[in-house]
Amino acid sequence: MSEDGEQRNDIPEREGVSTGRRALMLGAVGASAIVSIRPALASTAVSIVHCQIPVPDAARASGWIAADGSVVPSGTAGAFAPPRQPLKGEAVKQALAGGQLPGVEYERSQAYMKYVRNLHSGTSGFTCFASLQMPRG
Amino acid sequence: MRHVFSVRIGPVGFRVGSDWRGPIRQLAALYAGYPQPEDGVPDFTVRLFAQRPWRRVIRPAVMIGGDFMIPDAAPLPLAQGLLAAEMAMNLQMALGQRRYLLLHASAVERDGRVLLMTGESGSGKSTLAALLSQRGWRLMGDEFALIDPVTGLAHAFPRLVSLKNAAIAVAEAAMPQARFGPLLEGTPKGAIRHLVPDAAAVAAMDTPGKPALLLFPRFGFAPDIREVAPGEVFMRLTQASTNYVAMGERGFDALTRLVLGIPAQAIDYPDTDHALAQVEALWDAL
Amino acid sequence: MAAVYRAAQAEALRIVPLDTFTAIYHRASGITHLVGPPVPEILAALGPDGLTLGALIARLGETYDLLDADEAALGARLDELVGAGLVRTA
Amino acid sequence: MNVGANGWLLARILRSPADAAALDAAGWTALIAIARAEQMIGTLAWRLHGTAMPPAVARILADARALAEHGRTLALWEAEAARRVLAPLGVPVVLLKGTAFVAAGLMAGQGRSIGDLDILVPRGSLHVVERALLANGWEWVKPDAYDDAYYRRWMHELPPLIHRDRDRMIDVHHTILPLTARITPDAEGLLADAVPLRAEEKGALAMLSRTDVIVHAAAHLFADGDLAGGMRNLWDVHCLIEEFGVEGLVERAEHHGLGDAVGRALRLAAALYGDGATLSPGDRACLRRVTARDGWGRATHPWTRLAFYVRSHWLRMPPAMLARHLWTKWRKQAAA
Repeated sequence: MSEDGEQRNDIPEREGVSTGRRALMLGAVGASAIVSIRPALASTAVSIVHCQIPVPDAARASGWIAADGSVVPSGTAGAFAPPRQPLKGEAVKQALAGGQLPGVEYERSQAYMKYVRNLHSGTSGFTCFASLQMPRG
Repeated sequence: MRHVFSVRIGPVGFRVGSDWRGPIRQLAALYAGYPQPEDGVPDFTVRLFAQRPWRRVIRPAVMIGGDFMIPDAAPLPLAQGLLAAEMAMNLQMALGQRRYLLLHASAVERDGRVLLMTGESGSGKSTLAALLSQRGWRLMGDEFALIDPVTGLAHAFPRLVSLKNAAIAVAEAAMPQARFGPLLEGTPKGAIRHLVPDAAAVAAMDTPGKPALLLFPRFGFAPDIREVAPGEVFMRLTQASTNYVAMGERGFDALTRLVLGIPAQAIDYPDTDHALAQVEALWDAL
Repeated sequence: MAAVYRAAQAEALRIVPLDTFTAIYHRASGITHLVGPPVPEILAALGPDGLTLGALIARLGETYDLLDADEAALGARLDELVGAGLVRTA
Repeated sequence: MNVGANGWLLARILRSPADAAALDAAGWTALIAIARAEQMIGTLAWRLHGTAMPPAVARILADARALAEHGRTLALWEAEAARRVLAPLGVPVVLLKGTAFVAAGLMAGQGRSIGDLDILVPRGSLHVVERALLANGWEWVKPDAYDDAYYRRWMHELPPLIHRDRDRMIDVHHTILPLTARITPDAEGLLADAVPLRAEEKGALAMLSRTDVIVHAAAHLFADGDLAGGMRNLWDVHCLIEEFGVEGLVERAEHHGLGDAVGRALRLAAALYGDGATLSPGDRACLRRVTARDGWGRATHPWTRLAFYVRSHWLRMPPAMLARHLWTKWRKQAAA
């Protein structure tokens, strides 16, 4: 232990807290102390070109969209036929902000939006979706 | 490709090929005073093409391609071909630029020192940069600021300034003598009109400047100015950079140096007059 | 046997304090982490030799006044660090 | 220079970097566009490092080297992240393709772009590997019943997984060709002959033996793929042969039932990057497909590409299954 430290040990305990030793909180179990930076590429790149989200993606082309957003065989009861055109990025952005997709009824809009929210990286439309929900700047 | 246009904007050379003559003619007119890519070799290739051969003529729609592409890009009608070209060039920068740390920010310079303004679309950073260029500042760019990781200097990238919706009339009124591109109505972001940077901006585009102040403008709020702490600035700039992660340790160096080197303020403003006064006051107080 | 935690080699990390936050560039992964206290303190205390959770609390207590010397809380921080790749268990 | 602006231009410069001195501005521009389209700009940049070129080109290639270096860091870290999760299982883990090349410091890895992490594990360990990955931040990319069942029953790998924080995919293979292909390589032999990368380390990763790694590159190119990315894969083959030679290669290829694929890979690699070879009409068709690029980086020869696409499906599946596969896909489309 350094000379400095020994001196400090001579100071009465109560005052020692206030004279130099820094206080440190370990934090709550559920809290988080690390943010790992992810590429913002998607957000800015897609704000530059207008993007669209095919529903469903080409790999599952022409499946239907169930109320929970999953892709199910066409004709499944209670599921919705996919939109004829890919969803426009701007329309999805408004729906994400609490609105509804234009030109479709409420339940259908909800199902499509659940599909969009479930998109994973590597699925077509994901880059577009990622860009819409990430605040920038 | 059938029609070709080449240009250098700041340190970056582009080659644009197109299936149609229209967008190329517009680019050539608007970028008339700009130089050619250095050594005749562009940094990036851009392609404007028809998805199917017949879409060249029947309901022509412009697909965007080039060295770097994203899978979800939507085509634009041929009438918006100029916009498609601008987007495609920006996309090459966003995805392919590796020499400079790219900040999604506008930049203006005075006395060799640079003011950076970053914010979401609609924050007014383009409009403010354009208006400041009328008041003794040099326009360096309205979309991307290029930070050199070796020197820490900001390089100019004075592409056409993209004015949207209400900002179009503001800029037209403030700069009656400026040159503008065609008014593009009904784009996915509303009306867009491009402003040609003035001759001074183009003449000085190879001169970098030292970053001096960073602002986060926000339009449509009661006037307010508050300091932004370095930790928050760092986080926000990583999200305002398309290539921060890809730049690796050079990006980390460039960004920490910038964040610790210059003050940062968030400014809220109800109209551009307020904003200009806030900017001048903060600048004078440096 | 209690798990031993080891920090990444010091030369593999670039650590730049910003304010209460610290930016860390991890050369091995190419990933930047923005961290708050007590993460930089934990990394400095661990070192590459490795400590058990109990030994780490004791070491931190030598330098700092731990206001909540709670093993569960420290365990949660270490789990986060392991997930980020900045600390490994052995 | 007597080469049009297509894949042959890139091949010629990689084979003989000194030839780049003869390029004019248009030639350099085409070369860079083609190299980017083939995802070989980093390879080109390292190959031309130190030779004379215009300053604008030197800057572009310096950027490409920096990018490749960063890509190398990410690829190695992804392998290390998987190792940390899989080492406690005691399962042998063999790195495949680009990650293996950079981990072993091979010439084929220099400047190479690397996408997913590909690993080979024993078929009997697939389940524990899958469970460990899912418990440590990896998630399924596509939650789709048909494709999932298809993968599990017929493919040589798990359906792709992606790490939720790092956005990187991992492909877990248990052999190097789909189970549906008419050729069945000796997967146990691949694992048995694998070479540890850092032998001193407990739970170290391994790579395929020097012959198996070439056999895999060839299998990947012809038996599995439609020759997409062929210029890069053949550059891999060329570099691996330069470094490892061909001793025992033919015997090993025959052992796996991949003698034809390896023979063709060697001829094509020699034609593109080496001293040339005697080519069959089939070889020429492959080369036409592989070099189909123009000076704008665009894909050319669409019919040749389509023919190879159909062929790739044909090779992967017995005819009856191909019909069933296409029928299922078709029904999904028709129903809409």
